[in-house]
Amino acid sequence: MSWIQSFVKQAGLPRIIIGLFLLSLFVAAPFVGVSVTTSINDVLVRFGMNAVMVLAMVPMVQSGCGLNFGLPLGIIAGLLGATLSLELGMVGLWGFIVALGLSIPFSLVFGYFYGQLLNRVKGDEMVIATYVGFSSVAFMNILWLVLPYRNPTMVWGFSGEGLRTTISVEGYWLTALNDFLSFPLGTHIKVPTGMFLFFAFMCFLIWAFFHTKTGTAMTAVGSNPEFARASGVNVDRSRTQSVILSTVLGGIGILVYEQSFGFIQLYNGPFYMAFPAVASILLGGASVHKATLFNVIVGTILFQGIVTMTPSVINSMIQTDMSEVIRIIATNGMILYALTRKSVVRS
Amino acid sequence: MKITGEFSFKHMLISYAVPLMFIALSIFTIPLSGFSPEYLIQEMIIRLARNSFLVLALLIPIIAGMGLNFGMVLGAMAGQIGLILITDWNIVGIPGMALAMILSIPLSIFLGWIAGHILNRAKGREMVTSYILGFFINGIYQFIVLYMMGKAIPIGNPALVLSRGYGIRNAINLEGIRQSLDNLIPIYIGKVQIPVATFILISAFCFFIIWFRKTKLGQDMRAVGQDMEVAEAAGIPVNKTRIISMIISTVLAGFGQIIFLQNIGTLNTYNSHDQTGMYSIAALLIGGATVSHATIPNIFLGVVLFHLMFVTSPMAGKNLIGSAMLGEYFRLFISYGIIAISLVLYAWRRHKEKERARMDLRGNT
Amino acid sequence: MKRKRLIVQLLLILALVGVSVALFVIGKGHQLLIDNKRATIDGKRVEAYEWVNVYLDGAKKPIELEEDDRQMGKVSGPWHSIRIEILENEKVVKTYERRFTVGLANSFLLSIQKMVAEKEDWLTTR
Amino acid sequence: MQTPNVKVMDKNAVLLRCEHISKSFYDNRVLDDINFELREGEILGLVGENGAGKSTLMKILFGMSVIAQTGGYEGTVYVGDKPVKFDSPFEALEEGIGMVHQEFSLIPGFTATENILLNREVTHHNFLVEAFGERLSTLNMPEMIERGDKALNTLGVAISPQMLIAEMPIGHKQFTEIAREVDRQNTKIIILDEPTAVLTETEADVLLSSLKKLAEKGIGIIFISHRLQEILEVADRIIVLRDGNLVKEVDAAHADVIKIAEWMVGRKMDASAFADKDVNTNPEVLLEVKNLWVDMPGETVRDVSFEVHRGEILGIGGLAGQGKIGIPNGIMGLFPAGGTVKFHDKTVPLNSPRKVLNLGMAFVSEDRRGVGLLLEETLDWNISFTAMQVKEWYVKKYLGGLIKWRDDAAIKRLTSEYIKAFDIKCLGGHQLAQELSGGNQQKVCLAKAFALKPELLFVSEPTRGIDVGAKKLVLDTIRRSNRELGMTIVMTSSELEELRSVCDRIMIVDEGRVAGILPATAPSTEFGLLMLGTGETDRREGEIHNGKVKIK
Repeated sequence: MSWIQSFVKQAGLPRIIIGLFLLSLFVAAPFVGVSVTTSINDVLVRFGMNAVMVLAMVPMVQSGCGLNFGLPLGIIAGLLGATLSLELGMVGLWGFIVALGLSIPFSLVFGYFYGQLLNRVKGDEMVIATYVGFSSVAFMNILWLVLPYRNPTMVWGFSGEGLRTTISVEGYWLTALNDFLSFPLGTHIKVPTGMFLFFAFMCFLIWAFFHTKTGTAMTAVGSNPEFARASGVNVDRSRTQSVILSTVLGGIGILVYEQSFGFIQLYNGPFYMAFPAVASILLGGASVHKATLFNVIVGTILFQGIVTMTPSVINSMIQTDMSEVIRIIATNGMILYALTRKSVVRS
Repeated sequence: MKITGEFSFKHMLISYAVPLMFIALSIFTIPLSGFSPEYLIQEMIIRLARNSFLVLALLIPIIAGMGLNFGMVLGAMAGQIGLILITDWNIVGIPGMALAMILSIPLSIFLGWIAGHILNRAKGREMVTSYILGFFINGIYQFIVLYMMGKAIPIGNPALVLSRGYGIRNAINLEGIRQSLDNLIPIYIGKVQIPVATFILISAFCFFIIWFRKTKLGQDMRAVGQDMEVAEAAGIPVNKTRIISMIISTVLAGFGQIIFLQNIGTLNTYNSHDQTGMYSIAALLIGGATVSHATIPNIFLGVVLFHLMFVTSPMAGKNLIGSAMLGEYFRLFISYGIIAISLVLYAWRRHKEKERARMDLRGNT
Repeated sequence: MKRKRLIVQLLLILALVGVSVALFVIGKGHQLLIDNKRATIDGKRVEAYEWVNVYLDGAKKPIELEEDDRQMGKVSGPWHSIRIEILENEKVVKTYERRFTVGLANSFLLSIQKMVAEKEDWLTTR
Repeated sequence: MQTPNVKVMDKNAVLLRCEHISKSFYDNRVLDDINFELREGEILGLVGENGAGKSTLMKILFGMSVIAQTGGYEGTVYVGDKPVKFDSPFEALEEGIGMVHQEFSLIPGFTATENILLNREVTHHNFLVEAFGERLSTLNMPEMIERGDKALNTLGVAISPQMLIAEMPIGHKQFTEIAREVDRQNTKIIILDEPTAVLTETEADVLLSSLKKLAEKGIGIIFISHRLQEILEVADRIIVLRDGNLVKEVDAAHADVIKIAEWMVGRKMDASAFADKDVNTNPEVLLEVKNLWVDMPGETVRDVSFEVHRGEILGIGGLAGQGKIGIPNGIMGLFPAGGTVKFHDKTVPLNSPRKVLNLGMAFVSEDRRGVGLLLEETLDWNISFTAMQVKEWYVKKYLGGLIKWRDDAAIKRLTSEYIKAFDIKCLGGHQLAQELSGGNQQKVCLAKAFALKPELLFVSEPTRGIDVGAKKLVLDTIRRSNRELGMTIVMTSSELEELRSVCDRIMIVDEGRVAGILPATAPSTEFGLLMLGTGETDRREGEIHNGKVKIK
């Protein structure tokens, strides 16, 4: 019995319950006419699409800046990279890499200022991050309209000015990552190997970073800023580094998402993108001030599994599309749970 | 602590910086928009009547130290459920509105009670929690309205129900109560119509708040808002007081949403409440309020300044750059931006003040 | 003291429920479908009038009915008054006025012919 | 509206009686068989060193929850003739016991009146009360102001009842706090914990005279203060606590400052615990501190100058809150500080922990859990972290130093070395710091500092909150590293005897200033007098006075 207990303690009861629920959905799926293989394919693809954005939570949580509700800032950097790459007419994997390369300088700049801001509002990071994210999205709305993009696939046809709300990346770098080394598994599953490899590479980078002196300092800052300060660590700088890192990852994350999704969503697209990512990592067992790669992977699988499977099973059962409502309740319920959990918060 | 004349003038300037900024902005956009003064005055009066009550609902949680109640959408949803029901029953006019308000009360109390409990578990991060709570309850609201109504909850009026047989339609025509309160006592000054009855109701609730602040409960809330520990030590039931403040705020927000929608005349079942919280909070902040301090004048000043910007900026954008969308995005940016800036300034100022308080104790060198 | 408060609270809730019921009744909206159509009264045929103006609840603007016409009027609450003017050659030949109450149904059918004849079934739920 | 009955003082009416009060925190007996009485109209002075048990006694009398949480107490408290046992402060208030704490319990945005009557407001009834309860009654401000005014007048101070707390000088806040207890209808006993600590001399005088006024009205007062002169001036009787025992109860008329100080400090082992007391006589100055001020909340250092000699252990002693802890914290850059500090004749940059650490100094903080440890991380991390960050030890460099990889194997070796050397009871270096006992956590903190191989080590309250066995081991380690490794150590402690047993010289800090430096062999009464601020001091006159009477 004791191994069960230790397993429950290790994995956490909420995760086990949700995992079992997800499993039961897969079991139930064939009986209501939902194809299991297709569902697995969906979950795999969605996992790959979202995982990097969830990973973007880790540095800020680790350094004590809380959940990165300001993810839209990173996403904007990613969007700038994506649109610039299209403007330059780059195609294929190179197009994607150019988009990455172009997004990173923006992420660095945004992240730096965002970090400076958060250092001045310690303790209130989350609500401020939310609104910084929102206002930056709103500000970018103006810029998308006036920036001098010329590529006709991107700008409004009739005026020739201002970017469209959704821009297809087809013909540029649609599924550039997904198709890399991709192989079919049965008839309905196509494993997006490239995307997984890329995610694994990102995980490796983060893992490696937290094994360096700087990364160690960052964890210590999140764990106990006073200790870190007394040990000669520049707490503010360490926090800023974490914010920059999170922002860069957010930018990369949206690019991975877009190349698989097929569209660049501008304007109000990034508004609520932080919430599923936040919910995912919390579902994976992270708290407001501690997160691991394990949390990222488990959380993303569980969250994407739930939001993919629950609607399709329920829809087939009662012939109604409830996906949106389930997504809203699952996402925000999870965040709410984490925020109200009685945690040992140091004053 | 000495306050010199110069310091207090600077202090004044700082504390009114936001309203002054918006006055300056309006001076710039009003002529650009090309609207006639008459039109603007009429528009401001309509919007004052329409929005003030919602903003009013934000006051009490601020007094109780719970910050800006992003969870006021809870009340808005309760109000909308009341409106859906009276529309279904075909209760019209003032009685219909009053009935919708009464119907919203138990719902609001229940939601406010939940919100209070949840926020008591998240002390110190009330704002982000109430914000997420708003989203969460929105999910449940959608579940009820989109899936339960017409099935578990009988809806008789086929005009309300989606063609599939259950779930409420996207837009509900509130012609039964449309502007029934605004037009109850019609007065015109020149060509400007004044919704006297609405203003009477709003001022009644202003007096209610003024009175409320002078009650024992109001005093307790002020104490809790300033220092929970001291209040607890003095025997004030802190958690209960905070829950009550959330309940009152939610109920008032429900009323506010009903007043708002009777003026609009159409209920967007799934969107009307979405922006309620944000616009109300932005208006209050523009009126010079902060996370911890808000007064009744802040409300009216804020509503006028916010909506001046709101009304004029699309036209100003169009006349300036030739794109109405630009102005629209601009006002969205302003709404979010003002909240972000206010929150940042508040947090920052609090840090500075803590530092300054320590300064007095420093040794002399 | 506690008991007294409980009683007061109970009374208040009752009062609120009472008010709600009252609001429900006086705010209930009704459709009145007004007919100016041929009718059979006591076995006799009564023809439709050439033109009828109907004033509901003291309205200033009439609802106008041609021959064999049906129009809708909206009222709210239980107590109403109706005044009609029967016109021939654009001249009022007859006016008729009465008060009436309606139930809680959504829609009623009102026959002018039967009303003028003071028949029981001039107003029926639909 | 209450007015304490102005009647002929009945000296026999006992308000409060404590019989055989004993209290242990776990195995630590902090109060042992305390007996005393408080009579109507009497002012009882309560004195004792830190840790003598004063605050525990007051917590018992006021029903603080911490007492019940740690297993309650033995003996009986009587209010009048009635035995009482309070589960919460509210029950104590009910019985007429009021307490004025050291920290203000006031709402800054409220006026004096509103604070005095907090949760006891005078109200008007209105019809809504019938439905929604008392809390909807409206406040009767005029009457409240009248009552607040009256309470303040009882104290004999001129404070406007409508003044905001935030705008008051500290003294006024203290009076407001006392007025709150005075206003309470049934207050019979007021306990004041160091009420004059924050007051200026004149304010303290006013306070003392208002206490006398209150006593005249029949209220019993227990007055705790470190300022013996005040106690002598105001108290009728004085009781002295030492190490949890009531060592002396005496009429104020029969006491003087010297006697009280002797009673307080006692004649505890005058000989040093270390037999090999080979006092360090190296006159070489390693650290020179001049006019140091430190802004550390609760431990403000105002103006401190001293020298640390190479190879010595310098003790810093003094009562809690007088600033001794602020000194190492300030030098190490953890709190804003100013002044000149020279290490090896090099000026030490203040307010930058990194630079100070780089110079070869290290610090074991008194706030073990707050500053000293990463509670949620492993011992490996805790011990190696500072050395890794400051010295770049236990780091492998790749790509010409671009990548500084954490060398987990080296860290492991380091940790096991210290676990062995300090006998840290744990499952190994991978265990989390929060799972260790207090004593072992303290050893981890020491190991962390030692891992830096510092030339000068500051150790702050190394034995606070740890058991006797661990205490000895920690002190031995400090002593050994000093004598054997030649590490210069500055050790701060509230326990004088501990300092005397370990140190070469001891500096006593009082009110943020140096009261004096004596060799550890000096008699303990001399230290006692320095601590109480009654010894000969080199303090400059004319600066911030706080009302302490000096004996020349």
